[in-house]
Amino acid sequence: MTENVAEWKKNEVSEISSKIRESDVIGIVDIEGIPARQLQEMRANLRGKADLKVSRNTLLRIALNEAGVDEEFKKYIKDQAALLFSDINSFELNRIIEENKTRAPASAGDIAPSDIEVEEGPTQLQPGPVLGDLQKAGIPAEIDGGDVVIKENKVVKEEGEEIDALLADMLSKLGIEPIEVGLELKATQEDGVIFEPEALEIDEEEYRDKVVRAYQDTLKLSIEASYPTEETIGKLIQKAKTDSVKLGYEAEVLEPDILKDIISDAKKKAGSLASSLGSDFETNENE
Amino acid sequence: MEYVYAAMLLHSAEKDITEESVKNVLDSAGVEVDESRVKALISALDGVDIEEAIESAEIAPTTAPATET
Amino acid sequence: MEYVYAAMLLHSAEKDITEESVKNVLDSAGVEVDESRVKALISALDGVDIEEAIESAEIAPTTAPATET
Amino acid sequence: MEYVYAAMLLHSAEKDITEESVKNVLDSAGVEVDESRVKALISALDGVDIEEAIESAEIAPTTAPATET
Amino acid sequence: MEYVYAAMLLHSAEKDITEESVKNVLDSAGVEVDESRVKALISALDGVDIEEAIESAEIAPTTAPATET
Amino acid sequence: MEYVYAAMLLHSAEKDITEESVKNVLDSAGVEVDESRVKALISALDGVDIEEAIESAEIAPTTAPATET
Amino acid sequence: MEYVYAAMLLHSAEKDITEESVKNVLDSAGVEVDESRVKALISALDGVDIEEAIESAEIAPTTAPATET
Repeated sequence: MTENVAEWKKNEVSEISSKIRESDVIGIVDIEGIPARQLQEMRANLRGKADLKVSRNTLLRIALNEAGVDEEFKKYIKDQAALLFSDINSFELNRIIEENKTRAPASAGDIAPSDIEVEEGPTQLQPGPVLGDLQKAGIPAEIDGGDVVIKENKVVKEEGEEIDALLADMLSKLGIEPIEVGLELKATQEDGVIFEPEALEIDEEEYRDKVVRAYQDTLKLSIEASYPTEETIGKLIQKAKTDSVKLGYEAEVLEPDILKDIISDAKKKAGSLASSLGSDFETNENE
Repeated sequence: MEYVYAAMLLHSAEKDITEESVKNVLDSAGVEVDESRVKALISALDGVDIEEAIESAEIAPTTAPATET
Repeated sequence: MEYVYAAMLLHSAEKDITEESVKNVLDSAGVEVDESRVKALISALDGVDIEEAIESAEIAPTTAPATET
Repeated sequence: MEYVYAAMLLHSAEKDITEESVKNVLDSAGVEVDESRVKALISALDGVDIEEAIESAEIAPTTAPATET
Repeated sequence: MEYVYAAMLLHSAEKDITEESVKNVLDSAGVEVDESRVKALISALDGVDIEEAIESAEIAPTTAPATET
Repeated sequence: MEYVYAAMLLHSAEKDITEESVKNVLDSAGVEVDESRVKALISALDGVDIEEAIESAEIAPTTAPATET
Repeated sequence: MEYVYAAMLLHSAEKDITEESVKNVLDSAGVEVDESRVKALISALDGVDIEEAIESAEIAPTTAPATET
């Protein structure tokens, strides 16, 4: 370090490194390509949950160093990086970042972040030269009853392909916003552990299933061990009753509760025998 | 089920269902009658409306659900 | 149904179902027996597997409510 | 049902189900025991594998559902 | 299940279900009674309407038609 | 159900389920532990193969009638 | 599943499910706690309504009356 190092840089580094020390969770995000206005919005959306700090990559690295963060973590600083400071755990932080992503129209040269599909159906567009442009852009459009309609679902750009100017224009005319705009989380650091975003994706459905399974298995154990709880006493009673009725029925124990079923069953059996004997016996008795 | 069928026969013939009559019917069929089961039957029938039980068979009939397959 | 009940009684007691035995059972129940119906019953039963007839009743028949699935 | 419950209690406690034991259990519960019902129970249970009887799903369901709604 | 059956027996005989009565019944069946399980049972039964619990069973799974009365 | 949950936790962590361990777990969760319920649990689980109990489909149906309340 | 069981225990005991409380419970069970799994659990449960999940379980899936035999 020379004496030429600007004072503001020193201040910036010490400000960042003290924020690093104060925060439970540090995130590194890529903000490349995010327009200033939208970055402002994101900052606002994160307020109370995380602070976003944009600075030069070199300064961020120095600050991480000074704060004593694991060397490993610094490698996630590249392109246009920014730091997130938060006290929310990495999983939730990741979720909040995902939830705050917005869609934007494509511009010429954008890369499709996922397959771009047009859907069959009417459009708001007036018939005219636009029809030819749509077709030229590979969109299956036609005139139907004075409206421009899309004939069928079609993937017009696959994930990873570049979007040309014409298609970008047509997509925006159709109101399709294929571009995802938002902070791109590169990694978080929490309690000395580094998480990459893939590790932070949580399948809530899966947890819900686990909750259900835990509940059911616990009920089963409680019933099977006949250990009564508030939740299972009713079921144990039912099981006792049901099994007793079954036994009574099977063994033809002539008790009122069971006899009813036995009679009903006897009637059914006799009835089905009667019906297999022909109409004579089906219509039966009393004459 | 023979005890129950004896009772149902008597019921359907509109005869009284008594220990005596049930025993007679079973006897005539060559069944070795277990008196205690006859008694139990009669005593259980005391709390059962045969007509109702029969009807429940006709209404909700067989079903035997799940079992299929 | 008393003729059918008589048959079921005999069947469930594992006795032979003959004109004779059916008549006996009905008699003992105080039923005025119609010989031609007894004959008709026996002849109708000829070739019927009672067990099967009963079981087919239990599985499929009537409503077979929505219980499944 | 108390007679059947007594039997089930003994069964699930892995005790022998006899006239004696059923009577004992009912007595201790303060039930005025009807000997013929006890006899009938024992005789009905004779030769029945309780575990199997309970499991044989075929039976119970038969009647049940319909009530559903 | 013997603890539950003891309770069911008492219920069906219209007797009070208490630690005392449950223990008595189990004792009489020759069961070596675990006091804590009796307590747990009684405490779980607290506030439970057995009749209602039984009926809810009758609607759904196995048993017999809700004919009760 | 917290007592049973404690047992399931220990089971799924492959730890022994003892009065001690169950109490510890409940304690740590801030539950005011009722010793007799712990004892009852341990005694109820005695001889129960948890894996098997969970798998035994037999139970599941019983659970059905959410009617409870 | 021990992490889920820890959460369920806390839920059933009406305690807050936090990183702290889950860790405590697991610790007390002798489980070597993986902090990131605790964090994942807490964050996932943030979006899961346990009560609702349980109720939906009781009505539908549990049943599995496929017991057939």
